Amino acid sequence: MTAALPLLDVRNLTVEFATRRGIVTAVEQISIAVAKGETLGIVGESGSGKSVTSYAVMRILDRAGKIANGTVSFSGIDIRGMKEDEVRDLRGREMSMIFQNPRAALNPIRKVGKQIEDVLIRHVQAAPSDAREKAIEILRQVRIARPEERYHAYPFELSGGMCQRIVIALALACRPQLLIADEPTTGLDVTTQKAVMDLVVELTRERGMSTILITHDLGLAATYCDRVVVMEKGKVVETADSAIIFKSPLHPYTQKLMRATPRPNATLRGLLPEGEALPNPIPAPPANDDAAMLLKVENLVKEYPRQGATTSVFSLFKPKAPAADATFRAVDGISFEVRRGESVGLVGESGCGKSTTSMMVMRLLDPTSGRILFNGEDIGGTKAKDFAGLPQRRRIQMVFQDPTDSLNPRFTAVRAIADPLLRMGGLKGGAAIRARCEELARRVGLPVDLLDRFPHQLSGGQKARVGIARAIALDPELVILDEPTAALDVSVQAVVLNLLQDLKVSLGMSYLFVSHDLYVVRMLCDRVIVMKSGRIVEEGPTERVLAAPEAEYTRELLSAIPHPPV
Amino acid sequence: MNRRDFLKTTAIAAGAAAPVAAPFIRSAEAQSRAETLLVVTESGPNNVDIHGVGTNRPGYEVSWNCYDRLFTHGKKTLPDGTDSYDRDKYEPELAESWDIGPNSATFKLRKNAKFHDGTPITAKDVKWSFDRAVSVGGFPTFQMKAGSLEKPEQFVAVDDSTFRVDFIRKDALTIPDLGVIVPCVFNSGLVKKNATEKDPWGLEYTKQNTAGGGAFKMTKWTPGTEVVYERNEDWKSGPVPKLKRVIWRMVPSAGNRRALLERGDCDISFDLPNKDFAELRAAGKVKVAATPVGNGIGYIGMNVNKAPFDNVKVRQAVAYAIPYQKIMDAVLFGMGNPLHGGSSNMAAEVAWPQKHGYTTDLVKAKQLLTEAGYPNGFETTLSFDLGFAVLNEPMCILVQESLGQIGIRTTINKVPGSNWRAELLKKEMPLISNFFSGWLDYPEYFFFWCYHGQNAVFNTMSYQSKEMDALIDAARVAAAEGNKAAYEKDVKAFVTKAFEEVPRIPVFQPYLCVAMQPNVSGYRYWFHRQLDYRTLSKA
Amino acid sequence: MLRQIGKRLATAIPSLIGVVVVTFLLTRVLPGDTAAYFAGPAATPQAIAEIRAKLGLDRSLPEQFVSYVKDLATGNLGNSLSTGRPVVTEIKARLPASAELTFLGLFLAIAIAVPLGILAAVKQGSIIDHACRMVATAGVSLPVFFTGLLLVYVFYFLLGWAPAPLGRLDAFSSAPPEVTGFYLIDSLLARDLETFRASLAQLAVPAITMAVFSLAPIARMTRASMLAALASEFVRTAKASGLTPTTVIIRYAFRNALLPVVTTLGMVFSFLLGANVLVEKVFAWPGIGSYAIEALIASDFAPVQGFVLTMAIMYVALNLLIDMLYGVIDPRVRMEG
Amino acid sequence: MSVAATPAPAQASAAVATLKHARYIIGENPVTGVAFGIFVLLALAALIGPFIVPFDPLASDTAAALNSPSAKHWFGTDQLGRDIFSRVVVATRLDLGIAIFSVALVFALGGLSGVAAGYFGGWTDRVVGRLADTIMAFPLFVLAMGIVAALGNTVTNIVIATAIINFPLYARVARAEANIRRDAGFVQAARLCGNSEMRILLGHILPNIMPIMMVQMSLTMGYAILNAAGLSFIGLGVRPPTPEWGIMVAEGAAFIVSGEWWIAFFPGVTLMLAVFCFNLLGDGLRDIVDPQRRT
Repeated sequence: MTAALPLLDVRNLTVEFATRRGIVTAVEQISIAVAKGETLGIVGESGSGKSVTSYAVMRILDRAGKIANGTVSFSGIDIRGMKEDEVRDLRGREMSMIFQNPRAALNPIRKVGKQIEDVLIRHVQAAPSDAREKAIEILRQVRIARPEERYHAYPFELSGGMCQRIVIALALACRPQLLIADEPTTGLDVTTQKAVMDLVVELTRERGMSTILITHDLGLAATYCDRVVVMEKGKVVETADSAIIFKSPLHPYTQKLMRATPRPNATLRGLLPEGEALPNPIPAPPANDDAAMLLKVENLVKEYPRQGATTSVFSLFKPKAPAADATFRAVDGISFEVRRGESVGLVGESGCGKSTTSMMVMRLLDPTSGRILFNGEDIGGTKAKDFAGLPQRRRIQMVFQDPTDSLNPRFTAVRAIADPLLRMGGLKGGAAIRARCEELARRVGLPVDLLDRFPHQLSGGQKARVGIARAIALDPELVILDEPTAALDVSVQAVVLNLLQDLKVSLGMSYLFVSHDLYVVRMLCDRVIVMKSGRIVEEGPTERVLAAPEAEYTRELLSAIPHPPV
Repeated sequence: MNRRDFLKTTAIAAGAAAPVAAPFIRSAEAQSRAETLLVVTESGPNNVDIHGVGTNRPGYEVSWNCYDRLFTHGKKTLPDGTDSYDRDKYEPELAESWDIGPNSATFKLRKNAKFHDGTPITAKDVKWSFDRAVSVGGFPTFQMKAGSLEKPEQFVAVDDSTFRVDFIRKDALTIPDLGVIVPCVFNSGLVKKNATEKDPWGLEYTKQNTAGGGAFKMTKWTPGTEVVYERNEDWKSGPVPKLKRVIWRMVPSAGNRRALLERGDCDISFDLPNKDFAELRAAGKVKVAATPVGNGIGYIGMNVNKAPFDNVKVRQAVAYAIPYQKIMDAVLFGMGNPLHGGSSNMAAEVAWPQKHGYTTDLVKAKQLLTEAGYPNGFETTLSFDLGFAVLNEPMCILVQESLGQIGIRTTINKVPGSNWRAELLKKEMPLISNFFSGWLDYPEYFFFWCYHGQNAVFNTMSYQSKEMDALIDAARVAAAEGNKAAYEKDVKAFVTKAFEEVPRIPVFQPYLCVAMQPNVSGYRYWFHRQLDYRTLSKA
Repeated sequence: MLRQIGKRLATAIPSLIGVVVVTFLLTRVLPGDTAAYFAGPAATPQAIAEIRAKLGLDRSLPEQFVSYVKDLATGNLGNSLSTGRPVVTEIKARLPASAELTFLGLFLAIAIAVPLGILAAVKQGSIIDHACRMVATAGVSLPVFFTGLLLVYVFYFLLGWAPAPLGRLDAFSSAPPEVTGFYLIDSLLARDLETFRASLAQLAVPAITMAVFSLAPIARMTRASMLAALASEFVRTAKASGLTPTTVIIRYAFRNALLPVVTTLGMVFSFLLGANVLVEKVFAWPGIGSYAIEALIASDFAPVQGFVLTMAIMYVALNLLIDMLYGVIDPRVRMEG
Repeated sequence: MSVAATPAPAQASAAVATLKHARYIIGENPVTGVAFGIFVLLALAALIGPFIVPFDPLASDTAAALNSPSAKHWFGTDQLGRDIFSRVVVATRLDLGIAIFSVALVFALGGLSGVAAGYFGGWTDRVVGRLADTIMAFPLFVLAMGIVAALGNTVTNIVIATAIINFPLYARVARAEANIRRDAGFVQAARLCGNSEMRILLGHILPNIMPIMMVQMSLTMGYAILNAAGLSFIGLGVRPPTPEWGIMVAEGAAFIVSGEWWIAFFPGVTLMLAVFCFNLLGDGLRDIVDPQRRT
């Protein structure tokens, strides 16, 4: 791009980790250059080595990792050959880094202002006497309102977005030349994500800094980067200007990744790599009462006590009801319905009450008030802990957000799938259950020979399949999908979404699909419900809501989602 | 690295310790050190009044040294060169002289004797003290009774310096009983001042304070830790003690007490394990005095009211199964006189304790057991006082092992010291290992409490025999009447009977051992088995 | 803050009630017959019955309990039967000795174990790490009385470095004028360096014995929580900001690792109070532990009850202190209150 | 019951994998390897010790009393001439027995009630919490002393006392671990599968906190032995002549100053090795039983 000396020049970098199974090469012979003032995106799925690369550049690999080969030069200085205390001088002053999960990235028991001061004083950007003043100034620069007050705040008192601003402030305090942002917005809501990214771009532009944006999100890279490096399994597979790479990706992996990323007008089948399209499933015979109401929720409310309000010393002796003002409503009187064979999307940002709603419908949580009618029967009246004994239990099942967390670490895959069959399946004998488990495994595309593995021996996609097999084991009528792909890489997500869609068609189930991603919802759902602060702000057929959102909030959500050029 | 840190810390601590490890080099203290005796023992007093409820042995020591009695005992030198009190020789203490008649004894008190607070000691105080001893109940009253001292009317304060004891019956033990710890003289004015309606004898006060006129004053007492005495400079009832101060520290660990002795950090100690005494004596670095305890035996007792020990053959079988020599070697380390291996069970002399005719003979034991109808033995429990575990435990293990060889299977039951007395009183333990000694060194005294059918607590076997009772009573009468021939015949007869019927098997007569630094002299053995500081001195 | 303390104290009340009841019952189940013990060697059954009545032991358990609680309410812990003194007086006189020993032991343990734990965590997996683990574990592997006797044997008997194990001061020194009851502090207040050194010398070996016993749990917890803290993202951020290792380890990692360590201290303290009993016996220490053992063996209820109650109160107080320390260390805890 | 769904070969392969993993852990961490070696020795001594010792551990021989270690008596003899080596070996069974039974008991009492407290919360939690607090407020060793003194000094009562004083530790750990997992995904999933609360507690939560409980158990096994030794020191240990390490150390301690070091030394070293080994195994064990750290 430019003949001038790149700010950062990584050549033939190889990073190895000493693990229990011997040496593992995390990054192999990669070369990356970042020019002054440039924003470079490093894109890849988990395990591609993108974060390791950045740690190697900063020389903050953990004990087990080491740079086995290659050079890293920063402004022409060889970082690999530097002494530890010399690199330490560079870190924070010349190049700095921001991480995902901003709250965890801050010392939880130190005032944020002090944390900024630590860096300023360390790099002699401020003397102890004027450090405070400078710290407040920096807080102001990252758009933190009332910086004098926030100086004294602890991370737990601030929102996620606010914490990320503090992390940015830390990183930029000493005006470094290079900023490495490692998944800076993962875990943040889309609207917050946009605000944070815009801030980063503005601050770096105005200071003429170079930026490396490490992300799994092609949309984010496309929106904010000048150039993009695509990594797969520790290797760089393609490097190109972002305008070019999204238009005409050359490498098959880049193409696959591009296809798998949900876009405003993608189809489910379109997410899959070319040539891997699945045959369409045979639809289940339509039930007699085809359009009958399956689930009807009326005026559902869930109240929680505010934190710290009820811990009475003598609660052992006289448990008392929390006062009215000591509660807040996570779900504030919502009503909706799901028809037989229908998929309904439940969309909103974190804390909007969508998960609470799903848990109540799932009968894992007792509502404060309201009715949940399933097949016309009110199932909301039965206590959650007693619901396991009711016949309706097998009719409503769920696929969880985190496939790892939702599998008992001490159960093999087959044992996990067999669990509902053993409890409620009415099947007798190990052989019959085994046979049914194998059938289910084939149905969800899980190789039968993996059935005897423990969760930690399975990949994320495989675990997701086990979770799905377990959910459909009893032929439920309603399956709640709670962000079933949020923890998965995009290419895996594409496959799983297709699988879910096929299962729905062939088994004739209804889905209540909980998600934060409107584009994903669009592909899978007939109708969509948008929630905010425990209430429904908009509801309607998916196409209509996405094409012509009525609520201001829906519009905001839609516009905040970054996506690669269509 | 961390190890080095640790050692460094230790070294610093030890370095800090070094200058004070030998505090006596400080010259200012050298003088007082020479006149101060540092005593260490396992436990200390729980009550400094011998009349109190449940006063323990260390408490006797305080009473002995801080209170005066009418008279004391003279000294004799034992064959091994150690000094001992002389049972038969009385010497003046508070009384300058006395006159013993057929119906009473009259004592002339010193005129210049004063209590610690300066009040003169009068016959009224003596009377009040003796009245108290026979009235408060419990141990002191019992002890007085043993010498036929039973009623306050027996004690008469004739004038300020004349005191008379009237006899209610002829009893050879009356005068000896006036020389034990119990009939000590209290400052009646001081105690009465501190008495209450509920506590007319002022026991609560004297429990923690001494109110006497003895050779030493107790100046400090921290229970379980320390007792400090100062010499009573005005003591008139004997030569002023050489020691100015006595510090008595409690060191519960026997190993540490021995270490203190060996390193010269304490002057005297007397309750070490026998093994330590034997070794200390052999090493010669410290002096060890070992004196057989008069009228005392370590024994195995059997409950004659309970099968199978109600069968005399079973008892004899047990007596033949005791591993006497092993006990002498491995438990007593020679610090005791064996009581087995006499020529026969016929009493050989007019003395107690003496040797019986049993030896370790398992064949005979087995045979007796078979004759008794227990060819396959039986199961029982062997109990001992945990407070004396050093001696009891190895002894019981040896007994258990040996009994096992003739088919008597025993379970060892350790009874905490606090429960021992209560357990004895219940008289339900089938088989015990125990020790008893009488202050008054007369055979009939021992037998009266231990074999007599009145079944006192010390008759731990519940042994009852009319013949035995008759013999003991006859011996007491003979002694009082001075009928020597009858007395000797009776004593021999009851000893023989005790050996034949063997409700308790005498195993050994223990030594009272005291270890002291070579510069400590003047140690004297006393029947109460505690220290008398008055005769001790440091060079 | 005051309200928080009050609240915390209130939560301790049920435990204290539990302690009182359990101790009461336990002491009554003890097999010893107190009356027989105090009746002396030659008592008759009537004499024992008299004493039993005098001690109130002939009344029913509930009656005894009620009168015990009544006494407690007036701050009267009863009188020790064996020494005749009020238990309160005894405990007041002896508590400083035990407290001085226990706190010095705990302090030593912290001073050694915390750096060890940090070192082991920083050098995780190295020889140093293993060595720290071995040393700390070895300390806790010996019965505490045995460690004590061994140390006495080596440092007093063989080497002569330590003074004779004769309690808080050697027989010929006199205690400093009492202010706090802690000889170390009192002697300094009295500017009596000689006594200070003497009492420190007496304290050294027993305190080391206690410390050795409590190294392992503290070191283990420090290491574990330091490892967690060092692996945390904020430490990575701090490193990426170029902060020096000292700042990262102490100000970032260790400050955060302190919380679980402080929690462990509460538990270690409870263990030390127990171990204290044995150590006092070994070193002829005039504390309340040895007092309690003697009382327990003599079936002397009042001191045992008083001792346990005192210990329970100390434990509650220490935990309160720890809770307050929590607030100082962690602002999140402070805010919840 | 549920195992029926899993065919045998899978179990076997899992077992092989566990063994392999154990070998790996030991290979990587020599300290754990050493601890494991000691444990095997101790277990062996406990199993076959009484059959292989050269002397009857109870037989006295006063002619050979207080002999220092020799070819005949490897660890010397005690006051009554009993062979210390034989006594130490034979005592292994009793000491490990005390350790294992007290740990099993406290696991049953504290572990289960802690899991229930953490999982159910509410009054179960409050009752268990109060109970743990109350026990914790006692000076623990004194409580053990009191229990043994009150109930009598039998092995059973020592086991019970040790279990009771460890109750709070187990209850707290189990409570905390169960509490973290009460709303975990797999627990929710188990509810959906129709598992009753009890089954979730015992079948899903308990197995998952076992690794942490195992660590705790290993640590407290050592503590149980120390506790028994402490009780022996004040005369509340097991009855003579039964050989037990703690009582041998306690009795032998009196002989140190007089130079018969071996009487306390060998039982002491064995006791120390045992406690040491349990402590170190605790750390190693966590790595072996925790499948999440296996890959």
